[in-house]
Amino acid sequence: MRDIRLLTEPFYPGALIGPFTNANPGLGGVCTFVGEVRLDEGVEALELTHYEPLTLQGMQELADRAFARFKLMGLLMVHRVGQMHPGEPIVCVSAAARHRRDAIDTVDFCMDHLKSAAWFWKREKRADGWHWIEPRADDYADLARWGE
Amino acid sequence: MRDIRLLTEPFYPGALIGPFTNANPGLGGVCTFVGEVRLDEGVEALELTHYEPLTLQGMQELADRAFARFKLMGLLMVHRVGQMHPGEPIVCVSAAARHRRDAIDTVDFCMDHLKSAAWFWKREKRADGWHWIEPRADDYADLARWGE
Amino acid sequence: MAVTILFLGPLRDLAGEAERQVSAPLDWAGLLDAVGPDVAGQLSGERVNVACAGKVLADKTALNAQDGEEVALLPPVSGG
Amino acid sequence: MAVTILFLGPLRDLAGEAERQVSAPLDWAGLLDAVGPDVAGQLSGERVNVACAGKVLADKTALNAQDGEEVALLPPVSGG
Repeated sequence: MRDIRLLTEPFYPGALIGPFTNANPGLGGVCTFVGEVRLDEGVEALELTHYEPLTLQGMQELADRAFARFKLMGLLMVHRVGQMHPGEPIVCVSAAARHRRDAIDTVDFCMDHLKSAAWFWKREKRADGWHWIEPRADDYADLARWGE
Repeated sequence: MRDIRLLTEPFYPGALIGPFTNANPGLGGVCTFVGEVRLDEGVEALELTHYEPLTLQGMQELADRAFARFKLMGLLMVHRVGQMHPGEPIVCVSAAARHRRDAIDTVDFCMDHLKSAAWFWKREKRADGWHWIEPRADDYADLARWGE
Repeated sequence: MAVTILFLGPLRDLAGEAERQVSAPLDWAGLLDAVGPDVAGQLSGERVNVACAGKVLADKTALNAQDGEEVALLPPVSGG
Repeated sequence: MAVTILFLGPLRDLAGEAERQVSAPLDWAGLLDAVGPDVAGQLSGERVNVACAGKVLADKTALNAQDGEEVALLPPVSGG
């Protein structure tokens, strides 16, 4: 079961995970990561833009690689675009597998790629206006772990 | 926010995660792992026993170590005991942090320890009766990764 | 009063019972004696721990259980 | 008809506009010319990718955009 989406409106991860889990009967474990707009001092809003012809297709290709690399039963990958406020979910990745290692590693793998190797651009609004955000050095180091 | 529980009755992880997430305002990410009784051919039921004076206290100590090792905001760790059937949740670990690496690694760390270094004993019922289950070699290898 | 020996997990099957009362005090030699040869064999291995009065013993051979205390025999665990 | 150049992410601020129409065909030299020195400077770096007609170019200097095609300038990304 594969469910890859780009959303332009707020979403509630809990409403996705129940049906996703039920759609993968026989599983041994489900790992889920939900990223939210962090409450950072002075940050009023976050905006994610994308490039429509590439972004969703890139997420599908990322899912292909996850299925090729791990023993997966199902993968849910949902990413917001548009303007968001602290506390709002940005991204939700959920992986169902027979064994926990595959479920956890898949989420780790997909998040590292969504963070610094998917077609999104992020900026945050502070009192003095909008500022573009690049991945941190840690994010690139995390990505490099997968030896691709 | 720390919520560590041993449960003797079935539970619904979705009902725990929403309140847990809300109890950690300002977070950047929440990682959750839910382990269920896997549908394995011939397995009719699973039973987990524990030793009351040690088990919950051991989970609290595991939580202490997770808080000492990772930059965590909150940790939820819920483990079933008693008799369960395929599809029923056994364990739910959820970690809230400012950064995803801490949330994901905490779940990984706690699951490895719950699997092969916590005071639980697992057996499964097949047509020919009950069989005790020991951790797989992979489980011990996973545990060794933390270099403790 | 006495010492209660608890057989956890697979040791319960090996012992054929969940617990046994023996007279206090109970030391390591007394424990090996009390549990029968099958369980004693397991107990001598590194992978079986012993708790006394709710604490896992760092050195199980130093067991010294008093009246009313519980001695739990803890085989290799498996959770999650 | 023409080629549309799209400025994504921070390149939009640098260009001062979201897109620009230029006459077809458009090659690498023509692109550098068309986007102005600031964006051209960024574009020459390794970290900026170029997509043409919905495909990321393996070698952006081989750009050859035809009438009606869209050329997207893709700076370093940041999601999640």
